[in-house]
Amino acid sequence: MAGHSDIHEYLADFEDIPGTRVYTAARARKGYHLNQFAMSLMKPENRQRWLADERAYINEWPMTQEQREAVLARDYNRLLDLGGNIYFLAKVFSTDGLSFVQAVSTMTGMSVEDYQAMMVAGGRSPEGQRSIKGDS
Amino acid sequence: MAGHSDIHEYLADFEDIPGTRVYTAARARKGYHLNQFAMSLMKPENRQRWLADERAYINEWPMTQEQREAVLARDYNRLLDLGGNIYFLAKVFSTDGLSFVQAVSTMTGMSVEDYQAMMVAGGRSPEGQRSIKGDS
Amino acid sequence: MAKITAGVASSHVPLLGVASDQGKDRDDYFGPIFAGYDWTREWIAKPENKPDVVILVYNDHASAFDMSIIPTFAIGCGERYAPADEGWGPRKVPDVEGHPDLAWHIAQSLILDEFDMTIINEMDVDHGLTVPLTMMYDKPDAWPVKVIPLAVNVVTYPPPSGNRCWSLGEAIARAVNSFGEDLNVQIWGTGGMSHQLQGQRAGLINAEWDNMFLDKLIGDTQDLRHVPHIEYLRETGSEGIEMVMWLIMRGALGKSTKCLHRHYHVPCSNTAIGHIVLEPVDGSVPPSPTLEGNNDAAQAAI
Amino acid sequence: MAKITAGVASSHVPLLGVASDQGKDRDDYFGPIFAGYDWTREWIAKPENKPDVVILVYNDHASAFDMSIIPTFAIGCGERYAPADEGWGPRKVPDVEGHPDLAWHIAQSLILDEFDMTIINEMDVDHGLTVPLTMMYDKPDAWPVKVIPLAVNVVTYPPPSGNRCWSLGEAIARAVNSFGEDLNVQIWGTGGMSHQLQGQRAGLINAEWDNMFLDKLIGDTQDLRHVPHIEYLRETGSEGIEMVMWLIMRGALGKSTKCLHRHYHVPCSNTAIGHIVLEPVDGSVPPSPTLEGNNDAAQAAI
Ligand SMILES: [Fe+3]
Ligand SMILES: [Fe+3]
Repeated sequence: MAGHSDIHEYLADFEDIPGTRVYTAARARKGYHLNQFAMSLMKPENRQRWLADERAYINEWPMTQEQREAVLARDYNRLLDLGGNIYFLAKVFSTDGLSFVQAVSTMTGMSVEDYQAMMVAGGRSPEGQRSIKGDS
Repeated sequence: MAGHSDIHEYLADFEDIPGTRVYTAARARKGYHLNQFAMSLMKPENRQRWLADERAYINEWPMTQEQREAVLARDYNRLLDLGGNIYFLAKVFSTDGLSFVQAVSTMTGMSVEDYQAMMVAGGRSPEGQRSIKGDS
Repeated sequence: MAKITAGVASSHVPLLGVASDQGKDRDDYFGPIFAGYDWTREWIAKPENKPDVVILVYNDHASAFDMSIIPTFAIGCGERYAPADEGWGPRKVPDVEGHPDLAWHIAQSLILDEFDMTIINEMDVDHGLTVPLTMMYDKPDAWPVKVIPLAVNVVTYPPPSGNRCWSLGEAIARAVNSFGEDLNVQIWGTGGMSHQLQGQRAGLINAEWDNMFLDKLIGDTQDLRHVPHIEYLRETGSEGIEMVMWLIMRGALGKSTKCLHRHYHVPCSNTAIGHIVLEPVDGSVPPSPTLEGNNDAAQAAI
Repeated sequence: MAKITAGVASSHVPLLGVASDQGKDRDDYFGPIFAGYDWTREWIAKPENKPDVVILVYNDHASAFDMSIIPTFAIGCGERYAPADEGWGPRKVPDVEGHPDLAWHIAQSLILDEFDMTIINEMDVDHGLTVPLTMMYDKPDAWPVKVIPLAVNVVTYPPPSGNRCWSLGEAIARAVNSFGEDLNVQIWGTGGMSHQLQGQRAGLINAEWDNMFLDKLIGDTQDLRHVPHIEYLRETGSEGIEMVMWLIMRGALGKSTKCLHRHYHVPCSNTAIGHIVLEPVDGSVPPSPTLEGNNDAAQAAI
């Protein structure tokens, strides 16, 4: 199997996309309990307990303290770095009553108004956003 | 796709084996709640409730009355006809404290002693047991 | 005999469900999006087009499946499915009625065809499945079609390759063709088009690439089979990968297709909306290559 | 580099677990069965043979999976697994420790190779997995090996074909070969041999067929790929179908094998016990045929 190109090369490419964390096994493992915590907010009784005392509720989950603080701060970029997946994290911001646009815009460094204006104008161009190495 | 041989032919063959019910989709659908009931006996608290009052416990499950009576009678051949699967039904006879040999022998029309003697002597021969049509 | 008569693709942005549920679907923002579905709503209501069953290819967004179990391809063989609670209560839309006879037939056929399906009998269905129903049928008291959910993992990497998705579509067509009952079956591919919901690059839209993708669903090219995951990610944002699900739909339509209707709009929330209605021209698919399964040559080899 | 150094097959009759747990494993009934494993216990304890990780192919017997979800191929990527309660309390054997690094590597590689895996992070494991550990390791305080559970559906029809199982084995070998860490990996196939646990035909045993099957695991023949399900059912009883799982083990050993040890005994409970230890002679497997994945030709085609 000379010249064999495998899962390592496949995964390595994913680290070359600007401002993007692809949800690979490495991230899924790191974020396991963080994401399971977020998932628990699909049940109304859990949402109530969470809203009543966020810190008490999150302390029940076997997450790192860093992950807990990032959830409490609603720091979504940080949460992605700590293994969060956006569809799981969506249970957190949905419980806050935020839409995808409101929550997602917080990760871009733009105000929600500027972000929305960018979207209405056709969205973020892929030019210069495709590759870190290739700078294209 | 002329000459196409498909899932229908694949499944039809299974009805040609003497004294055997292959656990196909048709059986899995018929026995769905029967098997889910049996599965519930994996939990000790359910086993206790079941042993305390079998009829009350089984009436909680959305099964046919025929399935319920066959369970209460431990009629395993009947249960196979009604969509039961042996690995699910095993939770019922395990809860009764029966081994696989004890429970399985009840389906053969043999006493457990005769069945065990047959096994020690090398088991049931496949001769004449392979096909209903082919009689081989 | 059952037959796949059409393929439909559509984005499934959750906000479209919200817009419909709150009666905002004809306002300035959503009007142009929903207007692009008017043609389809009229077409699908005509008796000659009305499907009996839709095989609805979608992905679960951390609703039915959490991290404890991640099936690559899961087919719903159950009687019915309730809308999932995604964090703000379940959508107030009808339950989704299944078609267990056809679903089990397809599931069994696919496994003989060497697709390693996960069979699901009980699950809730999220916006990925209910939003396309809304787009096609508006707000009926009951969905006027039975649905076979086909959930694809596009969240945890790797999702299935484009080639695998296309081949699955072909195998679905073989399975439908061998079902005895007369049924008008449609297959829908959902998700996409370009969008990225995460990080500093969120909001990415690539109208040019999206339209190339729509172009290549039409006719007889199979180029899209060979688009690697990294291209979806670079060109269409991290959630653009959902488009691999459209290839299951395309594969099921066979050798060549005709476009009946096409719609593209930016934006809806963070996403480019794409919608296409395709009809098979030559619906033939290759015979099954498997040994256990489906053709004379294979049977002879046993 | 990780490497598959041996393949082991063994029946996994629950009664063997009971015999071991109750100290009856050397009585008149069980003695001859366990005696056939003495060679293996000695062999596997030698430092040069001792595996770091076992990929343990087995089937769940309505323990971790009920009828609500039925994965064809499920791979355990979790940290650990507890013995399941099968109706008389869990076996008092150690928890099973996983190897998430290798398991995720294999899972990801298999999906690129177009196997539609279900990834499992949490589950209990039943006799199908714990009995083979007992047979190979007796009663240690902790299992001296890490285990990657690979659960195959052989309960609800259709199970995967023999050919699909063999091909999965080949893909597992490719995946293990591309794992960076030095690991001695074994693969075990469990279940079988002939047995039927249901109906008037229960107790069926076919020693001749079983021994033909054992013969054909050795050397370079690939005949067993092509045995259809109906043959297992007719010849070896309805539960003999479990033997397709042995083909995953055999496929992973590559082109040709040598037999190091072999054992066959009738009966154990309702079942014929079979056990074989194989070593790859030429462990080469075909390159990945997929586009997204694994070889130069495929990559060039993209
Ligand atoms: Fe989506
Ligand atoms: Fe078994």
